[in-house]
Amino acid sequence: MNHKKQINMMLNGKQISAEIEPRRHLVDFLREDLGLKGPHLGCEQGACGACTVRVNGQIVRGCLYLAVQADGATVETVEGLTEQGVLSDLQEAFLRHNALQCGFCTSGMLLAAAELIEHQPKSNREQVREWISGNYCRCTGYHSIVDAIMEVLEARADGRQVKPVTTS
Amino acid sequence: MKAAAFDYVKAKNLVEALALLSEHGEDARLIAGGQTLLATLNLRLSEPSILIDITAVSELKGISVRGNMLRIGALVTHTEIESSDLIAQHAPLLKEAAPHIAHRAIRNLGTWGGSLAYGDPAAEWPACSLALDAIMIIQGPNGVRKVNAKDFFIDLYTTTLQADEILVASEIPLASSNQEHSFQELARRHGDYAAVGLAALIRTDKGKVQTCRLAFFSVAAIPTMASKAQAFIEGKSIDAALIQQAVNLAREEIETLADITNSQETKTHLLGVLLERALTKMMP
Amino acid sequence: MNKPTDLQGLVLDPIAGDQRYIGHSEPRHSARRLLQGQGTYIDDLQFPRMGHVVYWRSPVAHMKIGQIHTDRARKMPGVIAIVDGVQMATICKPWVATLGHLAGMKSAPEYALAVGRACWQGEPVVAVVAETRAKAEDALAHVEVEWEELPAVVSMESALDQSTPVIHPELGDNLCFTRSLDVGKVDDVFKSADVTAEATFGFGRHTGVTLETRCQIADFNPGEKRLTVYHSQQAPHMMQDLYCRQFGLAESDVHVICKDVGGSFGIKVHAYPDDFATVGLALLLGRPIKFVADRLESFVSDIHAREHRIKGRIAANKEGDILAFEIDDLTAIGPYSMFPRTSAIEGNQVVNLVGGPYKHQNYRANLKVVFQNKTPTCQYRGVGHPIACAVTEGLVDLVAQKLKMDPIEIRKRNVIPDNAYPYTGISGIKLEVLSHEQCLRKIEKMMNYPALRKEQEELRKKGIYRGIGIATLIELTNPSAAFYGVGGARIASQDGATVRLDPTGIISVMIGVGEQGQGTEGIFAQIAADAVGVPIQNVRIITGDTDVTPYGGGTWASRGAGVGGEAVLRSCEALRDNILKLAGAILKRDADSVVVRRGNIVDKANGEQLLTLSELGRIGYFRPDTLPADFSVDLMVTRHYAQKDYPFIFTNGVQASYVEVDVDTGYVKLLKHWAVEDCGRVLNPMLVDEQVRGAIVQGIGGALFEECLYDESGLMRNGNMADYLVPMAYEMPDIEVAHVETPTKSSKLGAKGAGEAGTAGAPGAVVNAINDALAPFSTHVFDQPITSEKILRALGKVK
Amino acid sequence: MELSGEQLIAASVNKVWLGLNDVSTLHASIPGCEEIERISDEEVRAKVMFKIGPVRARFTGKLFLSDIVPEVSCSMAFEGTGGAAGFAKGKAKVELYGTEDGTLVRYSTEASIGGKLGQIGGRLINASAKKIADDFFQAFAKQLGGELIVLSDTKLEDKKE
Repeated sequence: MNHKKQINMMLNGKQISAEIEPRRHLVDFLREDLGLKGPHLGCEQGACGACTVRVNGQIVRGCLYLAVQADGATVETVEGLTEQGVLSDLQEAFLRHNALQCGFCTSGMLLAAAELIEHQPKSNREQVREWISGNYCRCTGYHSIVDAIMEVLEARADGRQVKPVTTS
Repeated sequence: MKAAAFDYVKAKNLVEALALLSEHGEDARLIAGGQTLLATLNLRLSEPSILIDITAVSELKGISVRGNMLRIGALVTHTEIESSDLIAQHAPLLKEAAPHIAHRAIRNLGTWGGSLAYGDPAAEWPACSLALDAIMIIQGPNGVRKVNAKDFFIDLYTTTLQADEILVASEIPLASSNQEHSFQELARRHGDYAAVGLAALIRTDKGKVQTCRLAFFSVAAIPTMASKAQAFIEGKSIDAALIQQAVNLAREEIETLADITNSQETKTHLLGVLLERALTKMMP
Repeated sequence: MNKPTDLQGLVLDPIAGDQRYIGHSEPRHSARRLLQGQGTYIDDLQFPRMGHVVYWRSPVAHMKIGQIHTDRARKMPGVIAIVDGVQMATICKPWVATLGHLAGMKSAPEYALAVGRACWQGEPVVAVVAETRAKAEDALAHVEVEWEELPAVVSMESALDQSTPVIHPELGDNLCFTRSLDVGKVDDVFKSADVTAEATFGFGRHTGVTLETRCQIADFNPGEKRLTVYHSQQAPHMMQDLYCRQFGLAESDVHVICKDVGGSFGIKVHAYPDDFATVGLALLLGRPIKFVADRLESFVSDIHAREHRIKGRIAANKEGDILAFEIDDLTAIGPYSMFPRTSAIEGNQVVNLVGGPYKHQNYRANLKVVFQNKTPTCQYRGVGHPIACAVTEGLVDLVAQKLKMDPIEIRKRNVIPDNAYPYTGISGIKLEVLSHEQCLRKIEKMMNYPALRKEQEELRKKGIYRGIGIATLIELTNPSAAFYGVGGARIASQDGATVRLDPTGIISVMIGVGEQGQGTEGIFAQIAADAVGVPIQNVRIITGDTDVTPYGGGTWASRGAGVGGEAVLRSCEALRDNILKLAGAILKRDADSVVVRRGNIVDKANGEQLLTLSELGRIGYFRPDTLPADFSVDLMVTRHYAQKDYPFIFTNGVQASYVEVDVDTGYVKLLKHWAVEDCGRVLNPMLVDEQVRGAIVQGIGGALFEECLYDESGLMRNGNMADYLVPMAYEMPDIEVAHVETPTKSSKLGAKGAGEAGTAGAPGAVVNAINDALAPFSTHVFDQPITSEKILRALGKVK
Repeated sequence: MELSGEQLIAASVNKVWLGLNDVSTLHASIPGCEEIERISDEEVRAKVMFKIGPVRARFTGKLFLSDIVPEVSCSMAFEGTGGAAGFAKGKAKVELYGTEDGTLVRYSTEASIGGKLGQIGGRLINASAKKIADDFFQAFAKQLGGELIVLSDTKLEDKKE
């Protein structure tokens, strides 16, 4: 049964078009068809958050969103957002605080954290914990992730840039 | 886990959506937020032949005030409810409940209408719609009909919504100044389906309770009102003794169902605790 | 809170001439690629002609396999092959997982794909290979297996009853392994003791839930007859050896590569039936085959762990001296012992470790390990430690309560004193050097214990019930061959490092211990940079490739830093010596008169810079003609290290948990958690801290949230990511970590390992805290995971 | 999972018994029943579309009747497979009692849901089973021209080993 559909989307700043099966969810499309391996699949039932990507400026579960639904949408992944703006601050802070271990959850965690920083810039540790609860991390104890996000929140509150990590 | 193959069509407006629904009948499934449907499809627990995407149907969108009613379109997302000033002003119960629904990424897509139409007994919106006396606006091939929330949920995952109908919106009486609410939820992890939950609302007049709505969720096959407890409270002023009697009534009248980690008895106990807390909070 | 760990208290003498990295919180620079979504996990790899396999798994706990109908499935688009157990058995030998030193242990032959019958829900039966995962799943829906359900052994309590069917009749009964230990005069002591206490401790079956599921790509090249397996695994050489043996291949023809691993925790250190099946398919089809378990498969096919029921008792005198422990441990492991480490180790560890921190002289333990028709269990992070610790510390608190003694006081009084080492524990374990007393003093300060007790007291008057739980622990690390080797398992306890000076002065380190996120790449770079004398950015670490790295054991039993790190240190020191010899030859001066500092050869006496390593590399590699005729340039050296002084090295620590119990709902709020950890030399405090925290959260998972729930017919009821509760950020507390450093003398590095102690201590601390909170109601809960319902039952609020 | 309950149907014992043994009545009563045929006095086969919430699974099932005491009681064993979705199996005892208002049908069922449905559906399987039983008796009563007289609540308990 072939129901392939033509879709166009703005992906990480570039207009792309493709023909895909409606059953292909967004992350399979990104990973298998476009080779963007940043978003990961941890459960495909919307529980773990490893597949988090940004659609039309909002984080979504990439496994619970069809690629056909993204027709005409703006889609951003860690690859596109990396080393600029909020994400680069978060990346430096995550590295400084060792807020990742195996890294499988990291791209999703970063995108979730970025949305928090944009929507709740005054969050405290508890609010940070609440916000990132949609993203499982099985390696860290979450503590260092909260530390890293707090560093970015506080730096931004003081209008500071998070300073890049260098070797000692 | 990959979904079985299906076709996909995006409806431009309500008329088209209804037409598509009639055309494809049982083989079709509507997709709005898709946060329940797509998980089910990925798991191959459902294999529809076509999905009808209604996210472009403008008639289902938006939050607005019409006369003395607050209108919430079926496509309004949990995030929109969480951040809407109109909701905060006219249905503060919903603003308080929204953060309990799953997690941000899911709230960004999941919809008011989707949650009501599924009628998951553990979900927040069905219970809230009961507590708020919401009216469901339903459109089918033969036009529009309105159903009160209390008549909308009829059995496990079953509402009065017919296969060829679409839930368009809900209308909720604007919050009044003599109104108090309380939202209580117990979940083992934040964002999980509730172990037990309660959406409560009272309107008082001169210290006496005029109307009382106690809508429990995740206690039975459908969101359940403690009607005996409500009737008992109405016309009285809330005090410790009344609370205790109301708790006993609610525990008696609600036939709880066990879930995977909570026995019937535990649920019965917990619903009483939540009721006690809600009434204490709303006590003038 | 949000600043990197301070380094206070880390005061060991340097081990390198110009030590700048070891002992410091150097960030893991190699993690940048992960932060940018540029890691290389198995599912990220795509190869030409790659087939995707999905498995038809037994839907029931125990079944006889009837006819398998695949005609319709074979006709589905994109299907490449469908293989059953009989066909697979023609190329892959079955295995029996036992260890020689576990006397009397038995298990039955297990096949890559079930033959004749399947013994647990989730056992792979039929393999379906197609061009894409989706097409393979499409075809899977059309595979029809006729099956006849067989009676299932579900409850471990009745597994040994006469009336219970025997899962493997050839074994005679459902007993896999049993062990008894009886030291001192246990019965007399319990008869005469001033106080005794006893309890039954339950431990829920749980599992690892690595965020990246188990996965591999097996590729057999018919041209060169060579098998390459890309595997998300902890022990590449072990898998190479197993593939050779089960498929009759030459070691030289099997290449195992483990790149980025998305979490392992012990889940990925075992050899699973579907590992062999996937390799078998590659051999049969002569093309790359990718297997990526989906989450539902993971829950029923990844190993589970910790299904134990322990009756324990403790005796003490009225002064508060602990006199004796006694335990009776019953544990169930599924229908087969897991290959190749076996499933008897966990229970065996419990016997070894109960009472471990204390100096009592009487101990009796009985262990029964039984078979049942559930997913096999095996070594998962902490292996027996969280069980032994929760039992020991629960009993200590019970007796302290009876004696009205403070939990910290009774521990101070009974732990093996810091000056008593070396010491042989009552179960026979050899303890080189531990620091219980120091750790207890430190945590008391850290948590401001007296103030906390005061706060608890005052809140109780207001009807707020908070509890403080303490758990001392020991953890075995850096195992010698005594763990597996002596039992006949071909699992290396040694590891080797090959280190090379490249012409431009870069140091390349090749080592068998892989990176699973714990930061081995980072600490190995720190060690190499300090030991050779170069900036850390000039060090490159290469791991997880059996064609490239020295033969080694890999990542398990908290051995990466202690064993792998020592190998890196020794090889780097040897390379440094060769570098100095070459420098001497180039500079025509005595090699002892120069040293390597930050990438340069400098004069030992005055620090004058004499030669850069890149210049040395240029001459060494391209102008040996300028060197003395008999001079041999050796800029690549290998050194191996095996810990031989003790069966294991032991670490110790103490954890404390502060909780609030809502006595109306039974819900528990974790307010704060503290850990003082002595893992010997701390190579990187920041990495150790988060290792400890992550391990603590996994321990808390088992204590409060995680459990594989089964129905009476042996079917898992919550085998999905929504209903199996992995700890999430909101419920987890902030966790403060501090260190005491007592290096092991068995290595120059002195690192003991830190991967599992967090998991070992957390459940004991949390359960004790909950019971401390419930103390005013004189009730206890010892059945993990502790749910609100269990607490309400203990409080008599529900039956 | 155990499910037991009683239903009072406003129809004679004889009518109820015949209904329970008449495949066309069953066809019309079993929720989502698409096909049903009687293979022998003891065996019935059916195709049923299991529909609950977002889940849709087509089960092919067999029903074996035993200990048949006409107009009094019978035992049944059933097993159905829903392909990739999973399977359901169990046994039930049905007893009929004549009362002045009609026939009291008492049933006790032991069932287990396996495969994916069991792995995922845990949260609501009890409620689903109850719904199916209720729907059946509602429809069944209608088929017999009587209605269902609401009675003592259906008891559900979850036996965890």
